[in-house]
Order: sequence, then structure tokens, then C-alpha cells
Amino acid sequence: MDDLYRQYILDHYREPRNHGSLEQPDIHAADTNPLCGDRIAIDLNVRDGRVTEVRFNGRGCAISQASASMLTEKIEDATLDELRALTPQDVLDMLGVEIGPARQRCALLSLRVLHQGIGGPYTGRMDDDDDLDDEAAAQALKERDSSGV
Amino acid sequence: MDDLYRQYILDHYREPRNHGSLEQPDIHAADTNPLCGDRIAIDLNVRDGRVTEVRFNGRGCAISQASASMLTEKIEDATLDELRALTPQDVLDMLGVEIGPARQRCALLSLRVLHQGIGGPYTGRMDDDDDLDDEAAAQALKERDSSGV
Amino acid sequence: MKTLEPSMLAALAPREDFPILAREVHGKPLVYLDSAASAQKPRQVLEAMENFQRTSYANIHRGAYTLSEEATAAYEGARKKVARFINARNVREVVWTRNTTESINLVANSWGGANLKVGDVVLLSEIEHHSNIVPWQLIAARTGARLAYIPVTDGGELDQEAYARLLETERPKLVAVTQMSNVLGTLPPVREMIAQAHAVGALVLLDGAQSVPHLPVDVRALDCDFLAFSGHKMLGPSGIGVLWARRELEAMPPFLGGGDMIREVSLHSSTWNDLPWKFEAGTPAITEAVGLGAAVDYLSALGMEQVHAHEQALTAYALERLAAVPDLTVYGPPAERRGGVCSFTLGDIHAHDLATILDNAGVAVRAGHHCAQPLMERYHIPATARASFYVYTTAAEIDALAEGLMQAREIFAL
Amino acid sequence: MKTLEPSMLAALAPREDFPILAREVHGKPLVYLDSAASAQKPRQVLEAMENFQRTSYANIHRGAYTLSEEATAAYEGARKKVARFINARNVREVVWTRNTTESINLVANSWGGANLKVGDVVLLSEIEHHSNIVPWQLIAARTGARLAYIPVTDGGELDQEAYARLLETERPKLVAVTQMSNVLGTLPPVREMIAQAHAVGALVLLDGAQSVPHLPVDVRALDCDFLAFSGHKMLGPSGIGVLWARRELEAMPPFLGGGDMIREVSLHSSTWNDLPWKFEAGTPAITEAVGLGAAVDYLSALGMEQVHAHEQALTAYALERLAAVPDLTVYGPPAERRGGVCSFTLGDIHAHDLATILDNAGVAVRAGHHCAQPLMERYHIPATARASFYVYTTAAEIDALAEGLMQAREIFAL
Ligand SMILES: Cc1ncc(COP(=O)(O)O)c(C=O)c1O
Ligand SMILES: Cc1ncc(COP(=O)(O)O)c(C=O)c1O
Repeated sequence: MDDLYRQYILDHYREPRNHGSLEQPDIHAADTNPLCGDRIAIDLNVRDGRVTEVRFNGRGCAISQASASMLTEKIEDATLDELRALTPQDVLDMLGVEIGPARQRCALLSLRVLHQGIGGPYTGRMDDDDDLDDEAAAQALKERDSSGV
Repeated sequence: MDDLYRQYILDHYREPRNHGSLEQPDIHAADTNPLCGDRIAIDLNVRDGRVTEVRFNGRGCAISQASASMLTEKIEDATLDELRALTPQDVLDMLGVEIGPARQRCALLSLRVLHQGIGGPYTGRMDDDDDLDDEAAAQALKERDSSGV
Repeated sequence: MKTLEPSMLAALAPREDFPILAREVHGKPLVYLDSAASAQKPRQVLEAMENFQRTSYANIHRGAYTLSEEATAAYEGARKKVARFINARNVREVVWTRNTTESINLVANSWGGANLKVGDVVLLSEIEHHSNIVPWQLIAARTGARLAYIPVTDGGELDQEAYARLLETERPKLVAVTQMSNVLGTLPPVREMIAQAHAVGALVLLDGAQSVPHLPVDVRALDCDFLAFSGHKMLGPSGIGVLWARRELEAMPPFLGGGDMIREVSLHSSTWNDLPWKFEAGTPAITEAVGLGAAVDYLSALGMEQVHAHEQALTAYALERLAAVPDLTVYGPPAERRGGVCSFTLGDIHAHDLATILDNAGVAVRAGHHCAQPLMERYHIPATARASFYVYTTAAEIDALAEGLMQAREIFAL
Repeated sequence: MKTLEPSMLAALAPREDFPILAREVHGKPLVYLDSAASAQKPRQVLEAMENFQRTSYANIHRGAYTLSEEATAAYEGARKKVARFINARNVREVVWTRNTTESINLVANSWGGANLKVGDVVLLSEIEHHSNIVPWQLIAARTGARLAYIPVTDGGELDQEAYARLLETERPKLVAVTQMSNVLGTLPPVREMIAQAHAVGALVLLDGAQSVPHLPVDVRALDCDFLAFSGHKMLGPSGIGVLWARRELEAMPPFLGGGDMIREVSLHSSTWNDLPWKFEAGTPAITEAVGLGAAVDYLSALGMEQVHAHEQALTAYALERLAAVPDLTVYGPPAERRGGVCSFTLGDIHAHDLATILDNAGVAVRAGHHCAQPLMERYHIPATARASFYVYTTAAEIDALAEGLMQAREIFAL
């Protein structure tokens, strides 16, 4: 338990960084996790392909809100290309706690919203997680790697 | 087996009595057994509340067709009141062979059609077999009877 | 609020009947407090299905061989059990569906599609489950009908004055309300509400998803027109539900088309089978119907009055225990006017976090909007945690819940 | 027609896996020849469901506790198994339904309701099951669309010249055909038919109720747009079916409304969940999905090529044996172009009487119109008896059928 609800998670939950919204954001995106109703909205200002300002708003559990708060800290000053390169695993690593399958969608909602806003690959919709070819390919790759070929 | 397919059943099946239709029948009724597609049509001429002529037409198994044939023989000359008083059990008794639950609807199709035509009680539709009150009442009656009160 | 009698502390049903209750979660004994979402199944139900599939399984109705006769008898026999359970007049008033949701969609599409015209009103309430809202939104969009809602009071009850007014001003064609709220436990006075609706010529559909599993429900005494419920919430299997309807079914056009619901099919037109099969297209959930029949036997043996009394006692006890947890808010009416459901929030801890922490203590509660987003909006809360009780629930399990909540307070430093 | 190899005389699957096959009927060993109506279930499937319900059952998706996570993983894991089984591109192309019938109704209502206009044509065939006729009649009545039919030849095959002409003259929006006839065993050349339909801009729905259980079916190789099938015909439980769709699902409006299929609900409007859940309203057939996953594992282990080869060998043998029964007529194409189904009539003995006599010998065959009345009309027969084969069928069982038929001849003094 302490594992999941570490001090810094609760801290981000209760005192979220970059909380709020921008007056006239260059980019605005929002989405809901249909399974639990968690909601995140992200505003970005961007200059020369680089984030100059970021704010988020939302409601939901400690995991989803802390994840959003930490993500906004992480992406301050990043380029859009860097943001597009962010993977779900990066976000889970950033959180630094063990997250069970039922709560992963909470943890990844902020990335999903971010990528929806900037046209990144992780929209959390069809084809993202559930492509059987990708999986077959990944599996083949893994087998090749582990067989030492 | 011989039990079900006695000689006279096959005989009625292959040489149905009163087969055909009437020119301008006083009463015409037809129905299908939705479970198996068996079909019976019955024509009656009636004078003074009494059957003067009867014909049937149909297609289906030996049981349904023999039952119709035997029923038309049985009702020649009967009054409509007598026909309305006919019960499913009467028809099963008339057939004189043991009929399992799956084939009872075949055996009773002709009675159902007859009663539809003359406004008899056995239409084989809702309320006929499946009234829970009737059943409860019948059960209560039976219990009273058998308790010797 | 009366205190729990010691004799009520135990489960109503033998817990050994429920194999899953023997399992552990995170090294703790499972405390299953999510029966309102779906109930666990007694071995009597599992064995009935298992035996059926090992000895008598076949497709129904259309087979003139022994297995199919046996399967048909078991399937139709289960229908009769369910009909008796709700005191239907006639077996053929019971239509098998997948669940409450499909039952309501059936009425919305078939009855609604045939009877709703532009401007007609369907009256729902603010405490409805999505399953009793969305089907009406969809058919309203198709027909031009309009939805109106009976408001819920701050105390979690349906505002009866507003209801009387709405009947007068809106003249609804149908009132569709729940007999028990899955979030608040509210038990609206449906008997009176039905009489009032009939007085203005409206039909009444009852969402019985929570009531039929937990209370004695008598469709004749209630005098409702439609009743929808699910097998999986009443100790039965998933995949089977019921629509009961008094008489309206006869005039209603078919919903799904296909095998078994027809009388005769030609290339360009068809006629329909008798009730209830007219509404059962294709191979139905045969084994599941048999399982639901066994569940009804099990509940009947316990006695639905006893089931209700057991849950009310547990609920009274739970409300007492929860009242002792600081920062905790329970939503809904007092124990004597609610079923065995407690929704609550604890300080600023989100319901999902609560559920995760409780799970770690072996305690399974649901967290979220409980498919009742409009109700959540009404109370300005994003989500609640919900504990719900059934025949196998004990007071000791409610103690485990209360202890888990105290732990959550510690973890979140409340 | 090649003769049966001795090695093919045995069942493909271990008969001990199927508990029901050990039973007797009228004192004779059960000979179950009605798998096309519904298949018997191996203990692997029964045990998967039983174990699931004894250890991990809970409602899915909405629970943040261990049981619900496990149940969700099992339920969604089964979806992935099914997706692989038909070589779907993406798991989310697989929607759970109750059965083939509901799958087709879903397409008719959702896709049809949104896309069919007055005068549009849906092209079916004369060999379709009622489940692939009646839903189209119902939606045609609602939208003003029209139905046309590909004729069947006297030999039981779809007339391909007529099909090509109909595509030109009718310009259908959708072609909905079976991949295997449940009466004749016909295997239409669906791959070519799909390409031809696409060439004139029509989508294609395949009724896979008989094909998916018995042949290797690859939706990518076929390039169809929709595929409907049932769990209960492929060793799985009743109450679960599948609609697979390529891409069309994304643009299609919802079918049933309720819990789980929504994104957000307010009193007067709602938005929808992602695929496939947008089409799965209410608590689904959870345990049954798990059971179907186990059935797919079982079939995959046998190998679908082997299943098909086994049934073709049995069919060839059956046609040989039936040809030796005087006065017997078999309907449909030769063995090399049919699946494991033989429909026949015997002299003037009605099919129901045949079924009753065979039942007395322990042999279960179906009798009637097989939910294909238009096809019966086409051949001017009121009914046929039908024997159908599966992985547990043996040549010895076909011998029992042939012997039973000789007995029937005696009883009816043919
Ligand atoms: C070809 C065909 N289509 C559709 C169906 C309908 O399947 P279900 O009853 O499972 O919906 C069947 C089986 O009865 C069938 O054989
Ligand atoms: C009050 C109420 N109505 C409807 C439903 C829907 O039931 P199901 O998901 O079985 O269709 C539920 C349960 O989730 C409920 O609690």
C-alpha cells in the first residue's frame, strides 16, 4: 500500500503543480476515462515547437491526478517531438510506484489527453494497445532476442 | 415404438378420412405449429348447431395428420357445444397411444384449429396451458381431494 | 436506528454454499461487499448448470429427441419458477433476455418504437441507472419523444410532490423508475406511484435489478406493467435476465428477428410466434436459464422476507459503524427506508483510492459513478465508494470494512 | 466420392472429454447427431467456467478490486483468443453478443438503421437461416429498403451467374450470406463473392454460425466486413456470441443503451464508450465469454484444418451409407463441396416421425424446417431430418443412423 500511496503521490494529489488553465492556449485537450469517470484537461502554449506553458485541470483519483501533475512538471520546456516520443512506460516509470492493471488507465489518462492534443501516438483508442499484429511482431522480436540470434 | 406407430395411426396418416375442403364452409380455420411447421386447416358446415360436414387439409407428421383424421371422424354429427367441451385429454385418449411431451403439440394441433374455428376454449395460445392461478387452483383441489376432506 | 441483534450477526445463507467466499485476496480472507454489482453463486446454482450440461444439454424447442425434450423442459421449467417467484399470472408473461439492460431496451424499442410520437413524454427519475436512461434517450431521438425526470431530494428520496405535479403537467405515456436505487439504496413508494401513474393513463416500467434479488416482489400486488431484472444479481449466472410484462407484450411488435421467434417466414414477410417466444430470437441462454431457476429455488428456500430483513439489519449496523469513521459521508435515506447498499465518501480520498486500499485488506467494494452519472452530478460528487450486502454477508465483514476505512485515513494522513 | 479411411473412423477429439456422450437414451448409448443445432461441451470448457465462478467471479470493468480485475482480465482475455481464432487485426474488432442472431440484428439495426434508405437493396440468398432473413425484413420495413435473394440451384448451390447479375442490376448496399448452409451443408464460394460485392461497392456480412465452428475462418483472407457466429455451436456455452467487424463499427451508432457502453451520461444526452464496449450494454455474459475462450483453445489444439477434414470424411461416409437406404433422398451438394451436415427425407415418412423413431434407437437428429422455411418452399418439402457431425462424431455413429433408418422403413412398412 505505502508502495502505491507514497508521500510524493499524495503530495502531487493534494498540491497539484501547474494546476488551472491558460487564457488562450495554443493547444487544449480533454478526455474522460469511461470506466471510472476520471477526467483530465490539459492546456499548452507552444513556441518554436517547444512547450512554454502548461496547465491541467481534472478530477479523479490520486493516481490520475498525481500522474497529471507530475507529467506537467516533466514536460515543461520539452519539444513537441519529445512529447510525442513519450510512451506509457515512461509515465509509469515517472510515477515510480507499482500500479496494477485496473489502475493503469488512471495513471495513463494524462498521457492519453496530451497525445490527443498534440497528435501523439498514444490516444488510448483502438489500435493503440490492441493490435494483434504489433503484438505478434513484438512477440517474434522478443523470441528472436532471447534466443540470442 | 410400435406403441406410437400403431397400424391404425399409419392407416389414418396414409388414408386420411374427410380429407379435402368444402366449397363454401360455414366455418374455416387453419393454423401452424410454429415449432415444427405442421399445418392443419379444417372446414365445417353446421346446421342447427350441429356439424353436417367436415373436411381437413394439412401437412405434417403421422401424429398430427392421424390426429386430425381421427378427430374429423369423431366430430361428424356432433353439436358445437360438444366440440367446445372437447379437451386435449380427450384427443390424446382418442389417439390411444403414449405421446411424449415433444409430440403432444403435434397431436393437439387439430383440436387447437377446431377450437379456433368454433370459439372453443383450447386455442393453444396464452392463458390456455400456462395460467399459474388455474394451476394453483387445480393443485389446491387435488390436495383437498386427496386429503379426503 | 435499531442496533443489530446478535442473532443477526451471522450470514443468512450457509457461507459454505458459496465456494468463492473461501478464497483469500492479498493474503486476507475475501470480504465481498459488491453484490449490488453482481452476486456470488451458490454451489446449488453451479451444480444445476454443470449437471444440465453433463446430462441433458441440447438446443431447445425444435428437437424431437429425448435430450432436446429434456432441455426444453428444464428451460421452460425455469421460466415457470421465475414466474412464480414474482407472482406472475401466467408463465408466458416472462421473457428471457440477457440482463436488465436488454429488457429495458426491448421495451424502449418495441413498445416505445410503436407507441411514442413526437412530443410524448417518458418520465424517469434522477436516481436511475444508465440502463434506465440511455435506452430512452435513444428511442426519444428516434421518435421525437421527450424525457422528463422526477427530482431526488437532498435526502436521497424521490420528491413525491414533484412527481404528482409532473404527472399532471407532463402527462407521460410511460413512467420508468427503479424499485431500488443501486447507489443510495432508496426504495421509492412504487406501489403508490404506479397507482398515480395509472390514474393519468401512463404505463409503468419498474427497474427491478436491485429489488427482485433483495425484496419480495409481487407484480400483481404492485400492479406494474413491466418489470426488468438480471439473473447475475440474484445468485444466478451471468448472461440471463428477465422482462416481465402484463399484457402489453401481445400487441408489441417484435424486437430482434430470427429463429424461434417466428411462426412462418417467407422471403418477403413473416409472422410471429406466440408469447413469450416472439421476443426470444435465436438460441437463448439455455444453461443460464436453468441456473437462474436454481437461484430462484435457493432464494425461495431462504425466504425473500428473511433476505430483506437480514439486509436491513446489516444496513442498520453498517450505518452505525460508518457513522463512527471521521470525515465519512454516507448518501441516501435512513436504514429503515433503504435496501442493503451504502455509498459513501471519505474526506478528500477519491473513491478509487479507497477501493484500492480496501482491496489490500481483502475488502471488495465498488468505486465510481455506479452507472448513475446524473445522480453524481446532482450531489456534486465525482464518485462514491459503495458497500452492498447479500444473503452471505456478515456483520464481521462490515467490521472489516470499517477497519479498512480507518487504515485509509492513516495512509492519506486524514 | 472417396471411401472413408479406417484411421478416420474414430472421433477426432477424445470422447471422454465430453461427459454427456456417456449417457444412454431409451436404454441405448446416445448417438448425438445434432451438433449443427448446438454442440456438446468438453469438460475443459465446463471446468473453465466452473473454476472461474468458484474463484474469480465478479462484475467486470468497473471494479478497482482484485476479483474484478481478475474477472476483467479473463473476460477480455477470452476476447483476444476469439480475435486470434478468426485472425482479426485488432482485439477491439470483436463484440460479444448473445448469439449469431443478435449479431445480425445489431448490424441490421445499427448499420442498417443509419445507412439504408428507401429503395436501397440488401442482397440475401435463398439458403439463409431465418436469423439472416428476419432482421433484414424488419429493418427494411423501417427504412423502406428492399430485399433481393440469390437463388439456389437444384443441386443446392448458390447460382453464381445470377449473383453476378443481381450485383449489377440491384446494386446492393450490403450482401448478407451464410458461409455454410445449416440445411444443405453448402459452402458458397464466399471469397470470390466478397470480392465481387466489393467491386460494386457493397459491404458483405457473413453468417458464420456454421462455418466458424467447423472450418478455418480467416477474416483477413476472406476480406469480409462483418462476421457473425455463436459460441454454443463451437463447443462453447449458450448465451454468448460474436460480431466481428472490420472498421464499420467505429461509425455505427449504438444499438442497445445502458451501462458500460457510455462515456458520459447526462439527463438529456450521452456520449459513447470506445469499441468494442460501445456495443456491449449492461452486464455481459461474463462466465460464458470465459467458456468460449476455453472452447477456442480446445478447437485450436485440435486444429481447424483437422476438424474440417474429419467432418468431410464423415460426410463422405454418411452419404455412402445413406445412398444404400431405399427411398431415401439427400439434399445438397456432393461431399467435397459441403460441410458436415446431411438433410434427407425417407419415403413418405415425415421428418418428425423419423426423428422419434431414431430417438428410440438412441440417435438424436433434428427434424423440421431448420429455421430455413424459404429453402423448404424452394424444394417443395415441408421438412427434412438432418444429421450433423462434429469433432466427437464417429463412423460407428453413422452406422447407427443407417440402421435406425432401416428400422423406420420397417415400422412404416416401406
Ligand atoms: C446458418 C445459421 N445461421 C444462424 C443461426 C442462428 O444461430 P443462433 O441461434 O445461435 O443465433 C444458425 C443456427 O441455428 C445457423 O445454422
Ligand atoms: C438499478 C439498476 N438498474 C439496472 C442495472 C443494469 O443491470 P445489468 O447490468 O444486469 O443489465 C443495474 C445494475 O448494474 C442496477 O443496479
